[in-house]
Amino acid sequence: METQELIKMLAEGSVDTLYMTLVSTALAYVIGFPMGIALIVTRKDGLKPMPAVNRILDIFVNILRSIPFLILLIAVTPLTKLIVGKSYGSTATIVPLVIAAAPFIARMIESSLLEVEHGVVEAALSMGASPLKIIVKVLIPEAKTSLIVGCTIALSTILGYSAMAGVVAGGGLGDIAIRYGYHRYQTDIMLITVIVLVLIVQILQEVGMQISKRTDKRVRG
Amino acid sequence: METQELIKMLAEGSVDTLYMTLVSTALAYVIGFPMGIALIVTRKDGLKPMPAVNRILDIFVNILRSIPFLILLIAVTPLTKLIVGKSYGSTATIVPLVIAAAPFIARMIESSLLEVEHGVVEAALSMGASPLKIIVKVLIPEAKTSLIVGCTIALSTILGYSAMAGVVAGGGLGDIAIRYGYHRYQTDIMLITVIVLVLIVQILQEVGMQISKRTDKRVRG
Amino acid sequence: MNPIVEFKNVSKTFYTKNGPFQALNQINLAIQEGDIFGIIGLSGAGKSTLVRCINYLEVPTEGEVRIAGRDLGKMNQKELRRQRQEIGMIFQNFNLLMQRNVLDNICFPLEIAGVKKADARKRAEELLEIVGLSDKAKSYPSQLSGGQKQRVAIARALATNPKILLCDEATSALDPTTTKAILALLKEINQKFKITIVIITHEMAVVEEICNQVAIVDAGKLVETGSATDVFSKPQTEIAKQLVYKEEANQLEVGGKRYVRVVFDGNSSFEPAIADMILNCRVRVNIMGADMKNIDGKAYGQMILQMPDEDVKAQQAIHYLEERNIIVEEVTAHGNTGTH
Amino acid sequence: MNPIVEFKNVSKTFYTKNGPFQALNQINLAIQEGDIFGIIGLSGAGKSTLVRCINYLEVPTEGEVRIAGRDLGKMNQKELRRQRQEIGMIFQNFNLLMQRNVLDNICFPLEIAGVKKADARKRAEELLEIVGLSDKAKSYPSQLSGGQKQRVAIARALATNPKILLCDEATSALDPTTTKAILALLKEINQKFKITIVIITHEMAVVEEICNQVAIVDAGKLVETGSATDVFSKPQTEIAKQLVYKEEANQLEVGGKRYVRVVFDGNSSFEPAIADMILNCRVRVNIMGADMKNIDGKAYGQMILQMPDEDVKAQQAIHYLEERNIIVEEVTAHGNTGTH
Amino acid sequence: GGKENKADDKTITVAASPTPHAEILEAAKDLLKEKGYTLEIKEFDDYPQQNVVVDEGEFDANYFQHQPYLDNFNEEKGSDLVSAAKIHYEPLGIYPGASKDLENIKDGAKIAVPNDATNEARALLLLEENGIITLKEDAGLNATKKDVEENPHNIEIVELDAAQIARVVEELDFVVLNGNYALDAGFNVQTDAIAKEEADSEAAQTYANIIAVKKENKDSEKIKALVEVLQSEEIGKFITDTYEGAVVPMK
Ligand SMILES: Nc1ncnc2c1ncn2[C@@H]1O[C@H](COP(=O)(O)OP(=O)(O)OP(=O)(O)O)[C@@H](O)[C@H]1O
Ligand SMILES: Nc1ncnc2c1ncn2[C@@H]1O[C@H](COP(=O)(O)OP(=O)(O)OP(=O)(O)O)[C@@H](O)[C@H]1O
Ligand SMILES: [Mg+2]
Ligand SMILES: [Mg+2]
Repeated sequence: METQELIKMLAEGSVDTLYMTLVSTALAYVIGFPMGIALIVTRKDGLKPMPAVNRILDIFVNILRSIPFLILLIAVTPLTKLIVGKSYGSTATIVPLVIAAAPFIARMIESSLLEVEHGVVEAALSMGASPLKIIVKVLIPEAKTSLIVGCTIALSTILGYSAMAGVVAGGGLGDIAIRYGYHRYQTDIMLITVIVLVLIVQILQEVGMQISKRTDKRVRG
Repeated sequence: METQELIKMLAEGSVDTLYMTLVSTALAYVIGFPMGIALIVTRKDGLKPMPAVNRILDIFVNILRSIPFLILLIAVTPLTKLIVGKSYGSTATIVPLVIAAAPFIARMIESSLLEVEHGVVEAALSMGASPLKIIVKVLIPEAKTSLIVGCTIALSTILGYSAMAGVVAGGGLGDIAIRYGYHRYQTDIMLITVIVLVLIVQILQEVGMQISKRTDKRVRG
Repeated sequence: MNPIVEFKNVSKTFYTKNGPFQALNQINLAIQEGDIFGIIGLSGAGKSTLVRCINYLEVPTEGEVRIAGRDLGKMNQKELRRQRQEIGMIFQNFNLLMQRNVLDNICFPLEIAGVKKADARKRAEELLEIVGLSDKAKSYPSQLSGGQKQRVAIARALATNPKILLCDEATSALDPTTTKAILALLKEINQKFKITIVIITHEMAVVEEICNQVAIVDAGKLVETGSATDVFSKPQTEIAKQLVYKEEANQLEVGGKRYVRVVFDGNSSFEPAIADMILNCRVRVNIMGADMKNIDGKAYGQMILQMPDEDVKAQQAIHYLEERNIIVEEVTAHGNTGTH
Repeated sequence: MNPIVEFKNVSKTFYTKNGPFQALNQINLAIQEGDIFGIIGLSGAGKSTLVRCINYLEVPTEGEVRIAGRDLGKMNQKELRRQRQEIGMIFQNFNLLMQRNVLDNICFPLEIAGVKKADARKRAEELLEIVGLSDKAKSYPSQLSGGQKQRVAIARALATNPKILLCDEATSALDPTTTKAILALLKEINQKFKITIVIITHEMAVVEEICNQVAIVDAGKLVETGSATDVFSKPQTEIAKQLVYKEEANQLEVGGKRYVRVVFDGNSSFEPAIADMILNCRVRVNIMGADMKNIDGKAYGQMILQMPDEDVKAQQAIHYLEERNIIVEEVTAHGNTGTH
Repeated sequence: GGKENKADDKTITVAASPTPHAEILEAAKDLLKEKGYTLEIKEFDDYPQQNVVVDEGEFDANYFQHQPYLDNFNEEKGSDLVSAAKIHYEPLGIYPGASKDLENIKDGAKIAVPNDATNEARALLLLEENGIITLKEDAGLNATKKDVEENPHNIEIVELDAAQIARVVEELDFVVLNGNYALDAGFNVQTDAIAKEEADSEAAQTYANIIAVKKENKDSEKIKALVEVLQSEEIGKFITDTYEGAVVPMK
């Protein structure tokens, strides 16, 4: 392949990858965040104990977590078509990506919020704060650091999933790496592609960690 | 397919899935746990600040996190053969699974340990504890709950990866679901397989959450 | 009139893996509006648990807690929240939000109460001024000293002008000077706004200084309760005596072989100089003789005191008097030997 | 002999987003082996920061901290760790391990020091007994009261028999009775093992009771230091006076219009009953007249006291004396009116 | 590992794709047993690894690919696998989606092709054969849509996973499908395909699925036995009956 062509392909791949990853992550948070919060809030020792709801939600999350991504990809085809109008291409990939990532994110959120010290929640309770206010003003801000680190992990996990986008002609770097490196033994293209992928992950990771460090006020100094 | 045959296939698939998932997770922890700890310890504000080591480790983890699993699967074939003697089958799948999961686990561990309150680390420092002792006796036990929840998340993520085992004839439920549901359009078999998968994830999740609740001593009552 | 806080047969049992533990045992208690109600007791007696029942952070396993006649246990969540908004609380371990700076921590209850941002900020700044932390407005809790954190917690609890203020050792991390300022503040808001204050403390001086009612908790039981006057003047139970009488005084050295003559020559004002010396220097002097007069607000006369043998104490006491223009002369077996 | 702890021009500046903050300013200080060294000062003065420099939890930005003559800044990690093992610390906010029960928390420093498990357990149980928490051995910190947590922290700091013990408000969460027991314990280990104790406290009574040396920190500067006797008998600076003299005493009501005659008829032992009354009940009585004798250890004689008008106080004082078999008679303008 | 397999010359180990290869092998099991051989089949979901395991000696043979794919593999990896026999071929067909008329294909029509190396180039060639596009001359078996030289109708080529194509048929104008996927998806290659690789065509010869083995094993007894069975009447009938023309036995 000519260098120019390669560069063009990598550029397109990067755009596709970033597009799928960032949009999917954002949307997955839109769904997964409330789910994670609901998982915490409805616990037996939560702000609004609702064991039945908690149980159902828990099972629902587990179901989504259990389905292999490829299966999910095809299972949601009708939904994808309904939402984005077609069931292939990078935009179409976003739907299954979101559905696969949302429960993962819910679990990450659950794990982060679990770590918030009970004392500050009590302080808020003593002020007559509603569960919603406690979530918005205590749980989330106090777990901020952990949530941001979790987001970084989620981003690279979703980026990993997006490598499967090729199945539905979604494109992206992962697809290029698989297509050329795996199916067509063009190790050089694969290597370059993986390097670009590494760079992207490195940047996302770095940004996430920096934000988490910057915004963390718990450490002395 | 006959019922009996189906049951046999599902039983085998479950065994393969559990085998791959549990063994891979265990081994991935063997590698990922020290990596996660090293990531924490060598931070600028860590117990043994080593910025260069931290940077290298960070990049190394990111590289592994960036490579699409399918590529990894193939790229490590020589290693797989070296270790398990053959490059196909469920045992062979464990090698790439471990390599893919270890950096994920490292990040999860890093995130959990970051949440340990600085005060208790200081207490240990004031007693003249070595970094190793602080890791073993303070960081890990105090982050216990979060680590266990993280392990539960890791388990189901690895179980998700294991669905790709079919590429190297690794078998397992994910492979069955993909093979029948995706390649052969036999939705019924796929559905049953997914149900079994859900059950497995549900059990793993339940066990993890129970342990984390049981062992958490921070909550009142 | 209904008491503002009322406990009816309140018990609280914690169920732990090592068996149940009864932290409160059949507590009956009434706190009237405008009271400054002190709760004292040994460590682990159940004071915090009791106070935490007042805003239902701890739900009693038995009995009723009533605020202004209404049973908290019968309220729905919304009513309980509204009730809690009228009860401020200073926690024993502060419970500040670690990710908010000092100013925002104080704004926090105001945000919850729905106060406008600008107003909340203004109020928070006022309070910061009062607790002497204006320069730390932008600091985070992790950058504060123990006492500073406690002052933020105090400011936070006062922010919404609560009707009831629960203080769980609100001055334990504060030096005497700051403590005094805080107590004065509490007294002031109590008088100005008729705020009811419930205060747990280990410092009897605090109780004496501001409480009008006292309850003594021992091993989960309310063993004594009544006006501060009654409890402090006539403690009935062993535990009350232990707490009310400063046993430490009895451990100071008893007056020894050393005597001094204290001469008031009209240069010092007529004030209880000896009592002040005893209080401030904590010397157990024995008063052997005295003849005092008050002429135009000036003290005239003299006194013979038996001083402790311990030099430190004696020296400190003498220095104290001398600073107040009182002449102190050493006496040997009632004979004069020299002036300090 | 070298001082065991020595500060040489120690400064500590915290660099925050809101600019640098100098918490310690050119501190020079020497603590001798066997001292019980009190550090007092207002909230936020820099006491905790100073003490945290002693085990290098806080690394000074300037100057040297020497332990037994060796500069901590020049030690390698291993040496520093070994040094730290000999320095116990009680933190202002306890810093207990939340996932370990009480017993295991106390075993923790022993584990670090490499003590055998069985021995560690035995020692921990002893210490639990001493701090009165044997029944809470299997409890977790989240199940303890504030004072109980503090006692666990004390026991933990003592576990390894450190050569130096740093106490950052080690008794602030404790009631007077428990405080006394803990102070007695500290005194005992100080005398028995020559342990050097550095103690930050807001309770002057604590300093008086056990410290032989005192340093006063104000706004990061060491403003006064010396023997407890000197500092307490002749406080030089304004801040020292503020802390040393219990201003509160001066705020108690001054003796009023009410007089009582106190009669000692040989039924009470010859002890400074009036001084004790003043100390315990905190009444500022004015001693108008007195004539006392000590016959075979019994007190004979009488005294005229001007009592505060405030009924509570007067009543309490009278009750106190009567409980000690002393006759108290009300006097109007030096005339008798009746016995209580 | 592989060595044990070799040590036993009565056991034949074959790596294969699930459909139709593994199914055909399954049908051959009993026939081989009659000859005294035990056939062990391992199903691989994906292609490249199957050549690796044979090359490494872990398997005696594989059964999933056609000759050009194997040549390509050999070239890229420097290996020396050879075909022991052609067993069947799966005619690639162009099936109607939203449009039916291939002759008068509309401008900007969308056509799906499989995205894996075995089939994409072949699909593009089929399109070329039908006059829809032309490919660059050096476009070999690794051809992708990037190798399209002339595209007079400005058609859009959508590269999808082979198994996925059948699921999106109605969204596209035409799809190019492998026989077995078409079959599974409910198409009949004989009746539904608008255009296909004919059984007697060059393509059929070129893209016939082969049994690939290491060169030195080509003439071993067990491979001979395997080939013999797979090319037998019985298996031929099995294939014809089972796959209704989507899979055609080679003679
Ligand atoms: N990490 C930090 N960053 C910025 N400022 C700090 C930090 N730690 C302490 N300070 C400031 O240094 C000063 C001294 O703090 P320190 O904790 O030593 O006070 P202290 O004398 O122990 O007070 P207290 O009696 O209230 O505990 C305080 O004004 C505090 O705000
Ligand atoms: N969650 C809990 N589980 C078990 N026991 C508890 C729990 N909370 C408190 N306790 C026990 O209840 C008793 C009373 O605790 P509380 O905190 O009310 O004491 P306190 O009077 O405030 O003591 P302090 O003066 O030391 O703060 C203590 O013995 C404590 O161990
Ligand atoms: Mg308490
Ligand atoms: Mg301090």
